Amino acid sequence: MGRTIRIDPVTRLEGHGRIEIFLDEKGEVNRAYLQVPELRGFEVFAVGRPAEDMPQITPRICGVCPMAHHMASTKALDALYQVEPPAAAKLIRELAYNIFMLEDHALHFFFLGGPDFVVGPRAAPAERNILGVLGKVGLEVGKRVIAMRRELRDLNTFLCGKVTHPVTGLPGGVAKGITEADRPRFGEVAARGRDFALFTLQTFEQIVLNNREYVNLIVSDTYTHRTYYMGMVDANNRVNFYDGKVRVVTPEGKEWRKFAPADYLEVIAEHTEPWSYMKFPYLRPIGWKGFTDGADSGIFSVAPLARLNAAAGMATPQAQEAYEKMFATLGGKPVHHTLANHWARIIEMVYAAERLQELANAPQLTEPNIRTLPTATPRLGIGVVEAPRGTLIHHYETDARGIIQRANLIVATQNNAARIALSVDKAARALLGKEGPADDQGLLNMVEMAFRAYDPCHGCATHTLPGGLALRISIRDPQGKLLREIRT
Amino acid sequence: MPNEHNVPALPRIGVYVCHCGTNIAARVDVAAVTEYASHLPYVSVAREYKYVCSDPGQELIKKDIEELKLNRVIVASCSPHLHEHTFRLTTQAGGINPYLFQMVNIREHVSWVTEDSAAATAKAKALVRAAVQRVVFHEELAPKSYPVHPQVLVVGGGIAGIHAALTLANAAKHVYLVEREPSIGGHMAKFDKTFPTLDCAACILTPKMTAVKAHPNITLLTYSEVTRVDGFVGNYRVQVKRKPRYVEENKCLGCLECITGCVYKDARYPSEFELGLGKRKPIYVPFPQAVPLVPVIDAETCILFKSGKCPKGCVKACGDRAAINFDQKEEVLELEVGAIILATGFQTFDAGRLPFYGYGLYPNVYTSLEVERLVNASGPTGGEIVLRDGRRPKRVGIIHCVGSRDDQTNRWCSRVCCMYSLKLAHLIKERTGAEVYNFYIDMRTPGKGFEEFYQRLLDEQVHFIRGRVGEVNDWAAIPEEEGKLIIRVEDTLIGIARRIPVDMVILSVGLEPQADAAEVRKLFNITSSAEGWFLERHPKLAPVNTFSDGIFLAGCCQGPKDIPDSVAQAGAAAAEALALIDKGCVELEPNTAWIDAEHCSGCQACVALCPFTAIRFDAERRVSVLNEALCKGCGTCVAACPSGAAQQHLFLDEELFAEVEGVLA
Amino acid sequence: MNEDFEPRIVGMFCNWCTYLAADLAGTSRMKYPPNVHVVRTMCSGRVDPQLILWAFRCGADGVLVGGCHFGDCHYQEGNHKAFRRILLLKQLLPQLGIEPERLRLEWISAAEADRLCAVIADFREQIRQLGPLRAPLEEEKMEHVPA
Amino acid sequence: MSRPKVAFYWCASCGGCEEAVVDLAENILPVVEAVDIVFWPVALDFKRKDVEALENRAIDVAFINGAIRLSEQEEMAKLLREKSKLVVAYGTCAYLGGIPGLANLTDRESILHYVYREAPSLAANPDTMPQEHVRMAEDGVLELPHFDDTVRTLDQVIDVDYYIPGCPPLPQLTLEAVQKILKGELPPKGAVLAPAQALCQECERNASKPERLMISDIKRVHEVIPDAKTCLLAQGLLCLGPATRGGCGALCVQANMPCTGCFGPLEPIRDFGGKALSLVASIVDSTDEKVLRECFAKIPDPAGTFYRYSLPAALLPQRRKINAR
Repeated sequence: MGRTIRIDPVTRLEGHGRIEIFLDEKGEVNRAYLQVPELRGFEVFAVGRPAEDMPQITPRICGVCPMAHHMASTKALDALYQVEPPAAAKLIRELAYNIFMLEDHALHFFFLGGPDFVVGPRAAPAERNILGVLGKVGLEVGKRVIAMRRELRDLNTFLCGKVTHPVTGLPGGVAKGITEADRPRFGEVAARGRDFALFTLQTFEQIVLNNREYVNLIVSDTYTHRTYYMGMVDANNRVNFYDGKVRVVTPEGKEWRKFAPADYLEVIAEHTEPWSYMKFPYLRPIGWKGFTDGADSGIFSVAPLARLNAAAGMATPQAQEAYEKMFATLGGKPVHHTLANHWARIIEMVYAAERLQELANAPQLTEPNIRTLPTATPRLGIGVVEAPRGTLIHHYETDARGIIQRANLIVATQNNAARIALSVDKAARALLGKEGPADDQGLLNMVEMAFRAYDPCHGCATHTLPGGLALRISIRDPQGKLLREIRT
Repeated sequence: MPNEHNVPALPRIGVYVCHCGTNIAARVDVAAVTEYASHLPYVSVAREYKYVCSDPGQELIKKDIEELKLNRVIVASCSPHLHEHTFRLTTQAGGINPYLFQMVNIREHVSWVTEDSAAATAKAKALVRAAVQRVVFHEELAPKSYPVHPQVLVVGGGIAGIHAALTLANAAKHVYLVEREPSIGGHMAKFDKTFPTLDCAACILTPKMTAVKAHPNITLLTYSEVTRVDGFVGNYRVQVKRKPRYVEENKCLGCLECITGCVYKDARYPSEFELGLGKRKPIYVPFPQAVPLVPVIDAETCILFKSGKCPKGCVKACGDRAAINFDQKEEVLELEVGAIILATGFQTFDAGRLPFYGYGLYPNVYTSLEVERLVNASGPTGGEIVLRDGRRPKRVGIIHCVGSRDDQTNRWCSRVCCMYSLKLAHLIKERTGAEVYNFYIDMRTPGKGFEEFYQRLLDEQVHFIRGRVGEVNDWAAIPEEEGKLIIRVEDTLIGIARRIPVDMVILSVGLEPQADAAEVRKLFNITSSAEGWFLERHPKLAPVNTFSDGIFLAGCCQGPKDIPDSVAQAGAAAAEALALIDKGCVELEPNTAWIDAEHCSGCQACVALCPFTAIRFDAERRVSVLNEALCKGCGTCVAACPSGAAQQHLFLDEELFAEVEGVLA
Repeated sequence: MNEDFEPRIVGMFCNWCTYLAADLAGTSRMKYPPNVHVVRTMCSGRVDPQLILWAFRCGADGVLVGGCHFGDCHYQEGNHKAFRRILLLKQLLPQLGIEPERLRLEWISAAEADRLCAVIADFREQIRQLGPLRAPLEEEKMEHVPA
Repeated sequence: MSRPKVAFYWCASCGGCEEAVVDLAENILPVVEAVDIVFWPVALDFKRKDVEALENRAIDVAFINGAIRLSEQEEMAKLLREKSKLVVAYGTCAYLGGIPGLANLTDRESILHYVYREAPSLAANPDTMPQEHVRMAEDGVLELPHFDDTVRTLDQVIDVDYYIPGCPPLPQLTLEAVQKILKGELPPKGAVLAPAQALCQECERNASKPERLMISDIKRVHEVIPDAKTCLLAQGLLCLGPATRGGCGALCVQANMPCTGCFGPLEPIRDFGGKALSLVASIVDSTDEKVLRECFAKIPDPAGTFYRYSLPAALLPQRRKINAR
């Protein structure tokens, strides 16, 4: 009775998870669980370390988004020591940060999540990778992608010492400044970056939007959940990655809360399930109502789509244009279709690139004063940034010498954990339950797509060492007997 | 981490466990240790032997090296400080490099300090295993050889220093004799007669003193002190400070007219040499036979120095010899010597520390040294033994062991007090006919003619009362005691407390290390006993050597002794020094460090850390470079070197890590 | 405290002072516990912190470093360097769960055989109180902590 | 001849090492063409069974990054060892344990307790704790793997042929290493494929060192604005360059931050932390205990400072509990 199903492991995501799918008597999906099987305990071994080391220690949570952790940590130190970085230092940080966002989003689109669309969800596995992408878009474009990425990463190597893992963040500033001599280089790359982002947008529109099947897939109920959305915004409620307040909108798109990072505990709480090491954040005032969406459920979502949903718009022209186009195309704000994350991600690339140009031309960028030396006695510091994969929170408490006594980290992917669980379950039901070619690679890859769209990083999410094991999918009969288990 | 020991050519180790008669065997199960050793990795042969250091014992090793093709040797016996050298030579004689040897100390560190045989045996096994693991990494090394300076420095111009200096000078070696006082002679120059022969100290000392002055091979530096010593055996650099005496030695003829010419018509300042019993002028010689016979001007008391105004009678008296030079400045000499003999002597116990003996309280309580001056014909009273008021004492008490054999002060026996007390007793009785009482704890006369001398005094009706004196006071209890000092003592032979009224009390003070012995010890980088006496390398086998090669001991700086012993030891020290410098070169332990340019990070930490400036930074090659000749092998650069580029022969990381692992395995 | 626990102690003794004190203790037939196994270095300044950590790794329950009194170093200031290194090392040990008391630095001159004996006896007792170093590690590895 | 088969795998790592490979950028193409990548979970769809299907030693070289924390990681490492002619520990986590190795200062129990009982963002009075076996009412049993108290280096689990250090390794070093291996120019087994000398050798500030490299005070990075030209260690910042293998070109120092030692020790060193500690203690220029104590108070976390990347490889690789909780 229980059908045996061959499933490939979920690859091409940073970090690991595994999916347990239970079938019912009829062999249809009863419930699918996404489990994250490891825990590293950064918060625990952070205790006893000097706070000023955290910007270098925490990036090792994730080598894909080290800059996000570095920056959140550095901002937490500003708060901890109650220092305001000089203007130049802030500009340099935001510059480095947007370079990173642009580069990381590009990585995802072309190397990780993108292949699902670019090459196509039903393509053979050996195709669905960067090499496949190159095959589709052509080697020339491929080279351009690679060159762009290198240029961007070289800039951050210059700015931050190392691109993985950055070292220049200090409470009250940065260790290294920019001279007028350096400035032009940033301008040039920024310009190329903008062209590149727009090119990526075109590519996406050609390959995806011109393909009815893809669009249907995006808007299909399988990939749709009505949840709250969270993202950081500037004073005008525009998307901002580096600084601002955190805004939450309801499934209807109305502003529900707007809070300063320091107040995150009033809004966010974490729910624990016995079957996963990943904790599931939810909106504390609404409460945990189980794995269900809707306005009554505290489940919320972060990452590109959520950021665009949670904001009133983009702070740069081209991005704003693309922003409007997306919502127009997908039926107005908020968009609940998970797969739209890919589109939103590219729009953010455009914003990051445009913002780069502004920053590269900012007059104060090259001012020599890049450090404000801390004088206050440290106690508590909370720092928040928008990581590529969503809102990232670092929270440190120290003794008077600045030695960490308590640390709390809520990481982007983790904020999406509950919604990802919904997606996986729903996708599994929709795609596995029905009769159909049991071992259709593409079909099963679409299960993975359900959460690859979030570009999830379970390494971040549980602060575990990713790696441990890549995602494993088990199919069990109602008695829980293992019918099939596939893992890397 | 990739860090494997790389073992060189397959080792073949011979292990030799020594019984040392019963010294080791009585506590350690030597057979068991040998058996254990025989199963350790790379051990080709393990033997036990009664005395491995004996000829047959060493033969055994040589034979094995040749026949069993051993390339490593381990001897488990006594301290390496005793026999490491011996066995290295054995190893060499066997035909392999002497440094392919390792010594295990299972006597001093095991059998002699452990009661439990099982524990001792276990410990011995562990130490042997450690050596086996260590010796595997030993390298072939050659001792470093350096030429030695033929000159010798003798510090201290007492009888010991004088004798050592003359011995070496007579062997045609050049000697620098440094004495901090204006004249050589030391304590002996203060004595009248010497026990037990009663020959006159001056008569036997003065000739030697003048011989020193006259000797072409001796540079006499009086009124001088050693202020710095560095270098190493055979190559010491010594800095000597010469205090200005304001009379130029090379011009002065010793006519002493300057002293007569001094504006002060009579001597009014207490004479150091006379222990304050006599007086001197601001310009003076400590005593008539002083060597050199060159006056000293004491700036403290000289009116010219104090007021700037003085007719300068001394200068006039000196006339055209113009030896007097008020502008003389302190002078610093740099000497290079191959060997150093320390003969810095002793000081006498300060009787004031025992108030109940009344010294300093009652004028007629004297120390033995003061009395030496009183009985001395050239002393303040011209040899007249009189009390402070000039009266002749009718009854004299001599209290032995003052500041000796006493838990409150010094625990040791000063060795000479009994005999000099007897000597003084004899002289006093002879010259004054007074009744003399000796208060002693034990009468110690172990020496040639000593016991006979004691008998002689008994025959001379000198009184001997056995008992430690409780108190000296002047509280007369009966008329006979009026105006006398009462010595209260328990006569332990008849078991009653006694009061002995006397006119004069002599405190036979003991011998102590010099007040500045500790500084001198540090200056010369030698060790000393807890009491402060300089420590000989071995109490029996190396009694005049120190742990610093090339530095030897003579006389009382090493411990109380009488004149014959001091002189004998001085001769021994001279012989050791002679043996060292006559050879012309010294061989040093090749335990120097080196820096492997392969791994040197050029961080330069070692440069500042080296105490001997043996390391410099080669900016060209961006690595630190170590000068082996300057390296003394402390290894502190090795411990600090963050890249492991600095290493030390005989104490390689591999060797030490293997040894630590071995003692614990 | 386990009554029959006999600590394993490594002595790292300077050739010029503490090692000689140990020799003197021997020639003077003084008695002290056999727990200390001596490794000789030319100077306490040669004692590399790595060597101390190695000793603990190899199963030492305690390490006793013996050097010359300040001012007496055969090599001027080697003992000061040892002092600095061990001071900082003692700051590290607790983080690795090792009581700093297990590492002891003593200045013992060649003449102080009696002090050496006293120190060894005292150190042994102190380590006996602390208990074995390695054993707990082993046990911990085995014990399964229920989640 | 057929192209050499290459496998990449990650154990307990952050993914930074994979990025380092991707950072080969244009250079990745010739490499990709030159080799036949048979396994690379993070970037290509291949399955464990594909590896299991291979002959023993069929893979020419396997690059494994990340430390070992889980049984799965150990299994995978052993499988790859069996199937590969050469195994390269890629990156500092595989080589020395890396930052995750700091977990050896705590233990599983404390981690679980803090994360699910004490973390400030938990729901009020949290009662759930992840279980290794959970019976779900409707579905049966869900399992979570047991993870270990101890983080281990790769060579504590399998035999390793070469090491490529760095957190992450530099693309250039990676490329050189790969080319060496492809060309069959194999260095002695156990070699670390990076320069034999320390960072100072390639640091332009080395020339600025004073005559005597002694420091009178130690500074924490946030306390001072160091001069951008002179040696940071000489300025009292704990730059571990002298103890750290070179090869990165002193990137951190160029950014005016001290080296924290991610390339690990040089070949003769047995314990990076112990040696780095010895260096620092040695150059503090005081004989006064009080001064020294004040100075060392500026090193509030010796373990985290000197063993930041190498605790699992240290002589004492894990915290020992003095009194069990």
